[in-house]
Amino acid sequence: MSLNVETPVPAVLPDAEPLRLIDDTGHAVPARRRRGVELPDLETLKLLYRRMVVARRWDTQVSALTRQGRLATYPSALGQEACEMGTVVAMRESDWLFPTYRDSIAVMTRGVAPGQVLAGFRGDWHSGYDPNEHRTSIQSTPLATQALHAVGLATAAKLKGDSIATVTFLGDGASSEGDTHEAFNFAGVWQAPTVFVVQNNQFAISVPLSKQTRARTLADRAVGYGIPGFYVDGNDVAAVYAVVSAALERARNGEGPTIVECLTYRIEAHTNSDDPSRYRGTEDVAVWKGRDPIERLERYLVSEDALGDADREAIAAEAEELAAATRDAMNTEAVVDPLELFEHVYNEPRAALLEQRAFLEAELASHGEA
Amino acid sequence: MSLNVETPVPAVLPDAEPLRLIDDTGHAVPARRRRGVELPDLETLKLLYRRMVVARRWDTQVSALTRQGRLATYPSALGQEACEMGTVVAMRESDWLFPTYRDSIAVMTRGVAPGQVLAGFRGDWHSGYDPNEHRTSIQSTPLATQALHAVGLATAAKLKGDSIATVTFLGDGASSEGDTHEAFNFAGVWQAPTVFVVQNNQFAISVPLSKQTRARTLADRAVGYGIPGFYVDGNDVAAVYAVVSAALERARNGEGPTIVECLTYRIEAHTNSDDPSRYRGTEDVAVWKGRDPIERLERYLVSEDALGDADREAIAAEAEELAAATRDAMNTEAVVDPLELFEHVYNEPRAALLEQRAFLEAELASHGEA
Amino acid sequence: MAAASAASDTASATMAVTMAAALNTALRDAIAEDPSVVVYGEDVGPLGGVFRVTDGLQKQFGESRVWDSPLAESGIVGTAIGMAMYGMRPVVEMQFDAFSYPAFEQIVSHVAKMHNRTRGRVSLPIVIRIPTSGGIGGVEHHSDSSEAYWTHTPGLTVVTPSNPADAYSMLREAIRSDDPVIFLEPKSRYWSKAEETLPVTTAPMNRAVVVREGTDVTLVAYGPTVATAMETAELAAEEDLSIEVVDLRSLSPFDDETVGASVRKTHRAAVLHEAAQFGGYGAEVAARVTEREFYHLAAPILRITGFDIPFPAPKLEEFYLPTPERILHALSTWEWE
Amino acid sequence: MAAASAASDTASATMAVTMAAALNTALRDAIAEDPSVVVYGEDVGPLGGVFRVTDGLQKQFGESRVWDSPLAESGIVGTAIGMAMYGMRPVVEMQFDAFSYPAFEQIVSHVAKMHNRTRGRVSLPIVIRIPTSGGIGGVEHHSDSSEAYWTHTPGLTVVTPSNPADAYSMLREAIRSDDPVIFLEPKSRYWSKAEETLPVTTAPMNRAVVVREGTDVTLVAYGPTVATAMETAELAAEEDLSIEVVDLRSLSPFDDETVGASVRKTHRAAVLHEAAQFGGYGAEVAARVTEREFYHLAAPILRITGFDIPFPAPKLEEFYLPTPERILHALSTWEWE
Ligand SMILES: Cc1ncc(C[n+]2csc(CCOP(=O)(O)OP(=O)(O)O)c2C)c(N)n1
Ligand SMILES: Cc1ncc(C[n+]2csc(CCOP(=O)(O)OP(=O)(O)O)c2C)c(N)n1
Ligand SMILES: [Mg+2]
Ligand SMILES: [Mg+2]
Repeated sequence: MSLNVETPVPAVLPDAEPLRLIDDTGHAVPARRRRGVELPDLETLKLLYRRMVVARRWDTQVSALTRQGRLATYPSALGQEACEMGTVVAMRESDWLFPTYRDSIAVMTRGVAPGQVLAGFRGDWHSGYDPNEHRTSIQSTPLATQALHAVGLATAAKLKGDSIATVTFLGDGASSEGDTHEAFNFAGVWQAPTVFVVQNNQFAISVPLSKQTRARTLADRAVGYGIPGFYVDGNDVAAVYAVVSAALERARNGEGPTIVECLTYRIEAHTNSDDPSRYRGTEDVAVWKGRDPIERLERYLVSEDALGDADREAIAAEAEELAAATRDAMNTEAVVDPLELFEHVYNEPRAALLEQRAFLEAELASHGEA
Repeated sequence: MSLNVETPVPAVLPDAEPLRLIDDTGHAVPARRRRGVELPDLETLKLLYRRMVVARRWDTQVSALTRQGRLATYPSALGQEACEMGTVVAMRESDWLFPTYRDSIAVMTRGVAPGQVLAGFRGDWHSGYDPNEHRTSIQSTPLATQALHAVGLATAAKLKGDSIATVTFLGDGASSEGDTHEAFNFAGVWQAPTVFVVQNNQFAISVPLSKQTRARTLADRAVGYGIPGFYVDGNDVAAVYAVVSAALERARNGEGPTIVECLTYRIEAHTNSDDPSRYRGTEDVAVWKGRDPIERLERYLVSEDALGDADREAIAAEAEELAAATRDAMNTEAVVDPLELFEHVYNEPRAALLEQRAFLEAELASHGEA
Repeated sequence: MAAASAASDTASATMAVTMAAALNTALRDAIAEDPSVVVYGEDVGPLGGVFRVTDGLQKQFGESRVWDSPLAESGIVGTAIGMAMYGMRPVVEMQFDAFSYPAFEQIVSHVAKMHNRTRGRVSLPIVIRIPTSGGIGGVEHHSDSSEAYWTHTPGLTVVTPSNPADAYSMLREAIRSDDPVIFLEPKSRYWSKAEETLPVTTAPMNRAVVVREGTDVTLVAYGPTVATAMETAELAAEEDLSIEVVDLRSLSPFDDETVGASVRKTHRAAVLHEAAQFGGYGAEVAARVTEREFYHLAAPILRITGFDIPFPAPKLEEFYLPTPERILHALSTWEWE
Repeated sequence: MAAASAASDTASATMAVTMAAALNTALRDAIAEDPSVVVYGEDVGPLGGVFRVTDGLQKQFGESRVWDSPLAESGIVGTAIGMAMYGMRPVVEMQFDAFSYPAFEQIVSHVAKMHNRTRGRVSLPIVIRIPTSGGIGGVEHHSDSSEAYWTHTPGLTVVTPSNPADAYSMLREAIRSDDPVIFLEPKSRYWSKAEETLPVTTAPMNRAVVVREGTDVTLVAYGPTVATAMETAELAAEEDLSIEVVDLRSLSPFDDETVGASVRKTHRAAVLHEAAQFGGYGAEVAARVTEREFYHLAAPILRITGFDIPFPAPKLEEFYLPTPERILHALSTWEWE
């Protein structure tokens, strides 16, 4: 189709070592080991730091509220802030995000109000926000399915001549689904402006990465689709931001899709109802806590005199304000209208559904009387 | 699972040029360009030649019978004899084959009687042979689905400690299906003794390869699964045989799966009901006819004085005999028993089906009277 | 204007139209009229589809409106969802019912539910065309009737035409609909001709139509079985049995009004389909009409359908498909006072 | 012997068993008894399944009998087919109904049809376990009831237990069956306890059972709605309405004999399920029982089911699921002479 533009197809494998711009200890990686990728400027790094700190505070608050029973379930992104923030901060407002249940902090950072992000996990309604308002699709539960939506929307934009890109998050487990393959392949063939951000947090609920793939890296798949693939340290927000920014730039310029694997770790349980002690030791968790994405960047910023007390206070204040707002939102009972059950199944009204609605209305009324 | 054995994972891409042992002109490729792959001995090459000649004669006969209306449909493998015969001749009787609708010549060569192979295409019944008798599964129509069956059977054999391998044929179009990815991935993770033979005949009905993939080759996908991948000249039966034999050997020795892409061309229409003039010119067909797998090997054997008139006559006789047997089989009306419709839906008899059977029986009887 | 011209082109060219040609014209007119309409799938480009329904469309409108996608049904439907979210109206083809199954998750968990889960904020105006059912001697996996899977799925609109005029009119309406539509095309009817001038507008897509009036029995049919019902009615007339034939056209929603009115008149009904009987669409017809019209029914609603077996091989098809004879026999089993 | 010991281990350890524990014991005993039984899927290994049904099995039998597969449902079912062809009896788990949809093609086009298309030469003794339905406040996509998709597919056997004893007995029988079985486990009943000594053998897997005798109305229920039916019968008794409750247990095949006998006694019936009503399993029950017992019915068979909408969010679940009150109300709408 006219979507096919003739550009040379790369046939190179990503490095076996994840790309890192700032190392675990907070030191900038020497230029020669950055593979030509530039370290973002300090202003950008400060913004990324701020977003991560606020996101973590929020994520922790939501987990706490979940333990208190204010939410039905919550999949935490604790420890994955660099993947999430490095990606969304690199996006433009006009770009579209296709998140999963794991990516609430990304959705929130895209501008969706906390109460709206959490409506689904709270059980009020399947989704609480308008995807069009924030160019952020509904958080997807059926694994990998949203990757195809991202490719479709990107292709539509390309056909319309809009220079936007789409981003989809995927997990290491989801990478095993057929839809992931189909999404990579359609994106390659159609040269869709889509960036696939695979958050390899090394677990699919209880199942470790070694049961999902035999390959060195998940990014090794990219070459099989003629798509550039990058293997990135997912706890180094500088690297994630730099690589995703470049990929988005290429996408918007009509240079096609990119697959970015971010190696990270799921610090929390899969969700509050999961019990990790059944399938993993605490040692790994400890090791990965030692590679914390926020501390790492903080050390670097401090060493560069780029983070003063005023900054910290401002950020802490923003974080606390958001946490408070979220507590308030979750502590006020949501009003759910049973009759809304019938409102949105179709655009076109249906007699049978109106009958069923009337039935429920009568039943509710009889309760009222009772 | 215990299926995981710790062997090093390769991270190399296949060559961009397909492996060739005997070139288009029938000359052996110089050793230095064989990438360490040995040319099969003359006896083997003669056997491959014989199988290809017989298979082609048979395929041509079946196409003719189809034009005469003796079969409902027939997907010809004309021009793909090297992929098909190079693969099945490399297999042991104890290995299992998972063929598609395209691979009737392979099924026939595995020992299934012509009439049984063609039962499905003739419309007598969905399948005419016993998969267990010939370790050859039913020809699969739902694309790529059979690849997973091959991985499952291979894994079961591995668990039981039987050193057999499974082979599945796949088309270039089928490679786009999610099931192909899942089959490659399960095979990699479980180190299943399965050889994936991708017959890239460059078309999926009317759709050319360029609409299926953006990658250099389909074999480029292998590295993404930690599986060895080979890109082979699918019209050079020597190369196909050598690579598939080695892959089967590795598989039986517990060294895991292999992906072999055979580059070839579909000379005939997709099936008799297809009209290729709508989507491809005759030039390409002419070019590929010039690369005929049989002529090529014949030249080589002749140049080696390995093919005498006696051989040719014997082979021709075998081919004609088979063609005649096939004509006879297709020219005798098959007796189909309507009541068999209810026999095989379940092992466990069902009252409702017995009622329906009785109903049909009565209906048929009333016809008898009428 | 483009539409008008495109339409009239074909209209002027049209006398006896097959259903395939009517569908082709509907797609042509829709593409010409609305720039957001795109058509893609397997072999829909240069080949024009294995049933030629998209014949000539790529040539006329170019590859950015009509194109061949990679061979992956979940990918086809999944990308259509994203396109629809960006304002496109994708019309995608599944080559046969059985080959829509790889897309089952995308259809059931997303296409059907997106509008509901987003509280009406996201509409998916997608049409999924599926050449359905048997009757053409197709080999294994080429003759399934999948309607019961879709009609049980809230959020989907499921329609099926039985003649060229409806094929044109309903496909145009399906493409204009803001709700996702499963559009089932009875392949045994593709080559059935009728005198038509296109464009044509028939009854609304969501209404059933009484295609033959009768007083003794209501035959409820759809898609491929409408012709069978009409034939049956002809034969029955010779035996002074007056059969009314209702062509459902819309499987979801179900037109209770039209079917109910007919049954209240005839007091007897039977439903026909090719799919297996157990849990088939006919079960819903029988159940709901009985619920609503029980005291108007003189006899149980009968289902004359495929047997509860996988669709048989070509040479056995004739024993599986409902025939007028089988239908008349079934009606004769009722107690007639 | 291994089985005996394994069984008695658990038996001796057992007093009040939950359905989850009964299923776990059934798997343990089956693995111990038959070396060809393997269990795999997502999170069935060290975690023991998200509902703990496979708890401890990998530890006891090792990774070559019980293991975590890659996360891909089509792959899980597709490989199970190959394993079954080589003499294994795979018991695979789909984590929730909605996550069996990626495997739809493998289940419908292969699992269901293999025995038929090979004229009986290849049997697929596969059990596909699916924790089904709602009632536990699951978020989106975690509460579907998929039975109607499977029961409409010839070649599949579909069963669902409603109590711990049946859970044990039916799962053992399903694993022994040479036909593929879709085994639906009502997740809202996983933690319901009953006094049981395992192993136990209850009625054959393909038979329905009258779990409460009554004279005025037959409530046909299965899986999660059996408890609802029993509760309803209790309440009705207070109002001198005598309800007979039939637990179908087997959805395909359907036990016409047991249900027919009950309806011929009560002359009135209603069927319950959580799934949407349109084209739901209740339609088949209503249609076939009406066909067979029409002249025994004093009133139309009612369906008290979910609404024709996607399964709602947790806080709205209570308004969607059939309740005893809703059932009694429905029965009161009948004309009672
Ligand atoms: C198609 C499908 N199958 C199974 C599930 C159940 N499930 C929910 S999350 C999950 C693990 C996903 O792991 P991964 O993709 O790595 O994402 P992560 O949770 O680690 O962010 C599973 C199996 C699902 N949601 N969808
Ligand atoms: C899942 C599925 N989708 C679509 C089809 C219809 N179909 C049959 S053959 C074919 C083309 C397959 O091309 P390829 O895989 O390259 O195999 P070839 O026919 O070239 O041998 C298609 C689309 C099918 N059989 N199965
Ligand atoms: Mg993960
Ligand atoms: Mg091909």
